[in-house]
Amino acid sequence: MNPILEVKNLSVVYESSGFNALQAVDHVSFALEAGEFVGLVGESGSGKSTLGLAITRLQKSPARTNGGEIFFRGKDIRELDAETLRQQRQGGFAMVLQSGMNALNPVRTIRNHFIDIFRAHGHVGKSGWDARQIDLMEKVGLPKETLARFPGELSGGMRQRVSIALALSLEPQLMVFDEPTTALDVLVQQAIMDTIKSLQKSEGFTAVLVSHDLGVVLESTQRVLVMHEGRIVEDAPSRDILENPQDEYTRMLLSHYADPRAEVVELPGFPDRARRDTGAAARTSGATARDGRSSDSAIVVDHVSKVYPPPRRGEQAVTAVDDVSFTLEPGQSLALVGASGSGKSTIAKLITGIEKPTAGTVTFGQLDVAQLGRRQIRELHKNVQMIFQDPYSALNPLHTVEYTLTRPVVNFGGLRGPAARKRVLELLETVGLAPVEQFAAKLPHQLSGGQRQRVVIARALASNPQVLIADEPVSMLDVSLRAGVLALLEDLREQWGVSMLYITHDLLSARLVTDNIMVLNGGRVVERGNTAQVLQHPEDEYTIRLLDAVPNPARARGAAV
Amino acid sequence: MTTTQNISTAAPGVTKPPRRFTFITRSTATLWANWKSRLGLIILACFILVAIFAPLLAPYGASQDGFERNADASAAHWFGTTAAGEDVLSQLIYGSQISVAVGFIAGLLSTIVAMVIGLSWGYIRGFGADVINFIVNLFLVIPGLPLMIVIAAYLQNGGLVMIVAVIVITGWAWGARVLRAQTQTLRSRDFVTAARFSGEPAWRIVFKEILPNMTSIIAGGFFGAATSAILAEAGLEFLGLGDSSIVSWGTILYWAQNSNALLTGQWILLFAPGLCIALLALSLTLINFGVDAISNPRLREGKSR
Amino acid sequence: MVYVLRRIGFFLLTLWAAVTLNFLLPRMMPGSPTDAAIAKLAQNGPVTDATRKAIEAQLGVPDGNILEQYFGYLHQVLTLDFGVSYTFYPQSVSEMIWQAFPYTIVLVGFVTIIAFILGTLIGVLTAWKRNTWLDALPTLSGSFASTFPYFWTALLLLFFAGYVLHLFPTSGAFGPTATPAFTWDFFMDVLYHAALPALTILITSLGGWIIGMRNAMINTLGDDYVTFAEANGLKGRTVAIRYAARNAILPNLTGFGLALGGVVGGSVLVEQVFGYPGIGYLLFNAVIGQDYPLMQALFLMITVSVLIANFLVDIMYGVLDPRTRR
Amino acid sequence: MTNSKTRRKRLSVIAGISVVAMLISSCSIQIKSEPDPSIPRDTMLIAADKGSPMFEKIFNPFLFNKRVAASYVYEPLTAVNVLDGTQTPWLAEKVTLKDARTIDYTIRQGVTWSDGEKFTPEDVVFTFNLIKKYPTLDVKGAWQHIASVEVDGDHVIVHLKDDDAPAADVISLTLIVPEHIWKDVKSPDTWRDENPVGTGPFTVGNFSSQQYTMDKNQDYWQSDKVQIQHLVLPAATSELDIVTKGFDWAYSFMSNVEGTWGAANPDNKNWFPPGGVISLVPNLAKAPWDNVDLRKGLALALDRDKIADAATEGYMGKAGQTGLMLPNQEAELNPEIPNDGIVKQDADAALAAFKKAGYTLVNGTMVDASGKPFTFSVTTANGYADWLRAIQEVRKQLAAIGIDITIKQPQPAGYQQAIQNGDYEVAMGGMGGGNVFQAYNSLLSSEFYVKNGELAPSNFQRYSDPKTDALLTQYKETIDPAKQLQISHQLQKIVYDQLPVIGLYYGGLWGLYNTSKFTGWPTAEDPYAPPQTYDSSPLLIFTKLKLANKDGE
Repeated sequence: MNPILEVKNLSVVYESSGFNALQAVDHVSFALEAGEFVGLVGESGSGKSTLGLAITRLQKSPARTNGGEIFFRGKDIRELDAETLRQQRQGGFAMVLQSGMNALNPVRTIRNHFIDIFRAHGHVGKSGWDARQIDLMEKVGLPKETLARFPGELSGGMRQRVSIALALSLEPQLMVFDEPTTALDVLVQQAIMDTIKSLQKSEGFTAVLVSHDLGVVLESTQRVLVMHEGRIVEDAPSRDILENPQDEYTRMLLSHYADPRAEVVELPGFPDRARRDTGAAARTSGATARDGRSSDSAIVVDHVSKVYPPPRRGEQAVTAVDDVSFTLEPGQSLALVGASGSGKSTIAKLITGIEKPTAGTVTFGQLDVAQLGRRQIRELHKNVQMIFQDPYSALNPLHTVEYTLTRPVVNFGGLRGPAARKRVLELLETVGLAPVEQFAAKLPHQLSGGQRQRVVIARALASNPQVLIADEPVSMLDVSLRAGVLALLEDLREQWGVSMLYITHDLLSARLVTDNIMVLNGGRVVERGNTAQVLQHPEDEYTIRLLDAVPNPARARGAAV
Repeated sequence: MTTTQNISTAAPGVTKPPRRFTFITRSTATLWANWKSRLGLIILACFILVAIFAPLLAPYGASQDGFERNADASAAHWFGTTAAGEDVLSQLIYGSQISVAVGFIAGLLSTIVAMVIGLSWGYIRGFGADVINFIVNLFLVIPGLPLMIVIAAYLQNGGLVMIVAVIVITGWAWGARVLRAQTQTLRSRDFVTAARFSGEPAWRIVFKEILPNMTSIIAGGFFGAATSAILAEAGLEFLGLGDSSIVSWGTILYWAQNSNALLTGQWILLFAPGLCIALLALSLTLINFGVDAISNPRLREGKSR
Repeated sequence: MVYVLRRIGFFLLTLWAAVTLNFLLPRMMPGSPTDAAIAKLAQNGPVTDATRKAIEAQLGVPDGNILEQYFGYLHQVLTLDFGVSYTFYPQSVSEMIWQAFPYTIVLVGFVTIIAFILGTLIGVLTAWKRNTWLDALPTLSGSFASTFPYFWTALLLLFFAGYVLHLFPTSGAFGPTATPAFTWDFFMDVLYHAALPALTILITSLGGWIIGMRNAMINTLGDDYVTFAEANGLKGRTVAIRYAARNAILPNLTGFGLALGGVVGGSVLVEQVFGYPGIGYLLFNAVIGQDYPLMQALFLMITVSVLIANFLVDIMYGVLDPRTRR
Repeated sequence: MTNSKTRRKRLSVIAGISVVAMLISSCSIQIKSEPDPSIPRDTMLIAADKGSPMFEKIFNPFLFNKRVAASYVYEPLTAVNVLDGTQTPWLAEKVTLKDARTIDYTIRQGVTWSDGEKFTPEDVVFTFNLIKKYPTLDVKGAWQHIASVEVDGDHVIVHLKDDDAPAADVISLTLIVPEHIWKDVKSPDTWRDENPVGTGPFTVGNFSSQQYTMDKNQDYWQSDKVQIQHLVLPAATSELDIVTKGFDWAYSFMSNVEGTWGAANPDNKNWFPPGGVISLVPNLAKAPWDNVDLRKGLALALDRDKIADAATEGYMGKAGQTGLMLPNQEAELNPEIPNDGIVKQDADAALAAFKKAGYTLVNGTMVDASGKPFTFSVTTANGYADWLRAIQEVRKQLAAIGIDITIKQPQPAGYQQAIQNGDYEVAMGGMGGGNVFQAYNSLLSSEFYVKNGELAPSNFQRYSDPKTDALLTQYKETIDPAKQLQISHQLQKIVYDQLPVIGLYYGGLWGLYNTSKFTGWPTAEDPYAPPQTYDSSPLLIFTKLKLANKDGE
């Protein structure tokens, strides 16, 4: 059988005036058979999306193909002129973009999107438009009323479904899904992937799934291409990858997956919580580390609600947090888990005084957080620090690490000059960024994501706080970096004896670093208890759904067996 | 380990400002790489050089009179003479000093005003923001030129200081609005929240955290403000609202119109200073194409789509 | 509801402040309207004390202290009766404005709309044909023309097209012997006379719209829905117009709305140079002649129309951008 | 590589453009006059009503905003030639001063209003009473002098409040309106008088907001003297219009008049007689300007030829210190005053005078007794180009003797306010005028004297001298021309010696006319009227102009 797509020695380079050229795809070769479902996996910067765009000829300046050939049905598509290329988009290759949310023209209805495609290719007679549209919408699981809507009126998941339906309307032989579920909520991600899987089966097109998540890919595809630094390091059937990975990189990726429901949950460098000495001893040693701190206070959240005014006139007010109560004891580690919109981040804002509750009170020791003046807010921030989700936006790109860390040291520690510098270097040492002098002088863009997050953690520790609020601290990091950061957090928490509120949608990480857990849904607490217990024996249906949504190669193994 | 994030959506290096020391050189390099801003830089450099070396370049003094009146172009007077018997070329050369100086000083001052107001407006919330909003709106709805004339008349006694003051008073509001919008965007970035958690006072957050991240937008605002300052200066001088006793392109136009250069057929007296004004303003506009490209990577010059 | 009330309150407050500023600004100028009138007469020879007194009496300014004047003015604003103009004494302010208004609307309004449409179309073209001469030429010449000083363009056009080549009339809104009437001939006469001032405004304002649209469209061309539309094999023209341009035009509407609001103020320098009897001409002479009543009325008119234009832009947004609807 | 090529191309284009621009610049464009052929030979195109394309029908002669042609419709009792102050009897056949407080006007017979009604002495009395009742209409201030007015047959007798002989010159200028029309006007102070009925040579023809015409009044009492049948007054009267559109008469300063107006048409002529003396006006109520020696030093330091040349492009000459306009007022000149009153530049004398005033030149800087550099500001009105040029020249000349002056240029209204309130050190201003008494009275009379900060209607320099006041009073009391001349000589001497203002150069009256259709214009040889298109001059000129011989028939 002839391959439907054959890529030979393809190279893609990014060239931008004033910057060094970057070889994003480096002599890549592979072939796809008709009807295959192939995964293309790699971490950020591996060149997977670039490759995806190149094989559908959608790459734009400053990306440029600088070598190799791409044969689609035996023809080198790099030779095609614009009009031929355009025409063969129908019945040829299609693409579903990474950010499906933004892939639709905000000022055209969904129906018009379909009509534009039908008009452009004329492959559906005008009389058949309606039927075809409804049919396609059904295929992606959307009601036909959706056709009359504008993209802005649809949720992210619905928009991604529409994108898929639009791509499908071209009747393509090859479909490339570029991270089709990133930026979507966990539960939605799973549903979309299910749709893609069943469509691929029913329609029979060849599919390429580009993703950073090996778990997701292994669950869906028959064959996996693993990319690393512009090259394909492993190309093997999914089962082989899972059971007998050849490349070290693939093995490393695989090692970072675990099932949060398991008895024992371990990651590289991260032994199971139950097996570690997390008892009283650690807390005592922690207490000694916090010299100068007389007594620690608990954060008490008492029947707190937060209602936001309606986003537009005539709409309902939004209840982000609905009558939530809990106490974060000193030294405790508590997970706050839920899908996006469950109110978990709002709770963080309420605790840190950024927002004020509509009802109820948040207290930290003697301080009523909602009533604080400017000085007391400072006092609060000295004791309650925050670790941010996105290490790329949490550091000012123009300040050196040293400047960033010096500020809290100066402001809260009252240190100046050499003393402040000494303290900064100590902090860097603490978060494992050595050699410290070198790191101190660096700017954020010279650091990797993991290193940045360590700087963020160091900054949070600079004021010697009692409480850390960690808002999805690893969700933006590549899988391989997560364990390291989590381990650091855990170590520090124990050494310094701080309590932590760990906010996440990722149950695996919650299992690794917290004692207790609260599951939030729609602003309400639906389940709470000891982390290991809740995850192993979930009672609430929502918790169960969250657990099911965790991508897990092991489950793929189960399915494959 | 590579440090690039997500190559597919952004060109490498886009979100990474270089070290502070090299910032200016890097920006200039980026500007130079863009043919439009390169052209603009060349024109601007010419004008600045002419302004600096005016005494060397000009064949006569700026207001040296006593030549034949209303003379046509000749070897002695390349562009002819004015009705008062001054050399037009020398006046053009000396006039560049005023336009360049007023453009830059007024542009700078109104940018600073726009910056201080725009940034505080974008950062603070509640009553204070309302008050600023109110003031800025007021300045935006009042018609510009009449306001200029009224202020020029109020500040009376001519002079460049007055012109600069008029331009600054009438020119800062738009910039403030743009900077406010940008401040609001940056304000929601995590590093700003983080700075608050680091115990930073508000002014430090605004000027040390937010401000440096808007450099290119502020630069763009500056070039825009300088452009309109140059045009406004010329306009005020032309209307006779400035100091007609100095020599600038605007006053050359004023005197040319006053002594009917068109009637004597010396349209060059109107044409040349106007062209100089337009070219100087154009150079700044062209540079701004490059500045825009720095703040918005999509506007970069690249290969054709 | 509280939100709406707050908005309205804010609007009224801005309006009041603008109105008050309009009152104060003219009075900040040194010299009184009488001084202005005398200065005008003094150019024809010495003005005697008696003449000064007569003029002062004829103008009847300024009566009462500043506070009384202010309340009188507020009353005028509320009743929309602005009294008698000083520079055009004894004509009333509303008479003058009604006289000038139609010509300004025809001239500036027309040109602003044409410039916006033309500039937007060219902007679309330049963005679509980016990095070709079809981009470079309009972009460069547009930005060059937009840096021409208004009055300079006007004077050169006036001189070359008017006095040297005799292509167009050199002043006025219609022929010296024509009488205003709703006839085709008169309308054509008005258009003929508006040609040069219109061209001036067009030349100097076109570039701004081109660049604005070009930048906005280059942005939308990089948006995902454009890439997706291309991935779906839509025709180039559909992508350019219905996808990229359609979205790019939205931010430019704000500028257009403000420009339309500014139409009411006329184009001061152009109308002045071409002796075009529009609002801009009135405004300039009112300011120079310290004509408080006329200035106040014109400033108020401009302020209100800019505020209203802003409001209309908001509504237009609602129609054109479904995201703001819901 | 391609980049550098395109750049080279671009540079060559730029270079090319600049070369072309240079070439073009050397060939200037000559503007030619192209008269509208549809204007007949007996119709005069006149640039008299300035500027505004929003003409409104306002012919009420007492409103300051009236159409200029209102003074072609309404006539005064006497017409004055402001060049020398000569009065020509007009609606009054004869003006006699019975004594210093009684004026006897003999009203002309056989004059009719343009609607056919007879013009009577009652109309005159009605007019005077009208402007008494509505003081806003009394623009010349007649009732500052008048006590009462009465009819005596065909005489109108005006009784003055006081011995005030020169008042006749003011009162005679009052424009007379018809009683039969104006008596029914409800509020004449705002009435526009859209269809004026007057005794003058013209009536209103077609009127639009951009141009109006005036038609000859066929029943005019000097109908035989008026050969012009129509006047056309367009709104577009910029200098470009004046030169290109074939105007027959215009009143406008014209830069390079021979090269523009003169070159546009061989029949284009100009006459720029002096119309006043442009002077430096020191604020005498402010030290140190109360020191006459300082003023003398200043006067001696200036080269008036250069100043006149710079200010008027050489059209006007230097002016004397007497305030008289020569040569037209030669007869008035005090022969004892040397050099026609012109102060010649004399650096040594200037320095001596400064020294006497307490100022010495040290190291090239003029310093006062305490060693502080002597500087002062000169206030002028923004936009008065010739004044500014003059001050710039003055600045240059004073810099040569170590005095640094600054120039203040408020808007005209601001300037007016500044000089009226005495809010200046030295200002630019005018002095003189056709009527000798009026000129000296407004310049010197302490009647107008007020302190700085208060509004002075006249005598802006705030001069006050009892001896001068006495002379002015004597002038008022006499009706003997010889006595008047003698007093005038003394007043000239005072101005010459005391220098209340420092005369610099003559301000011009900028007459432009074309002789192809009309001849008999006033000239330097026949200065029967100033060439101005407003006030009573046009009456004098309209009645003198003859139609030119058609094509030498």
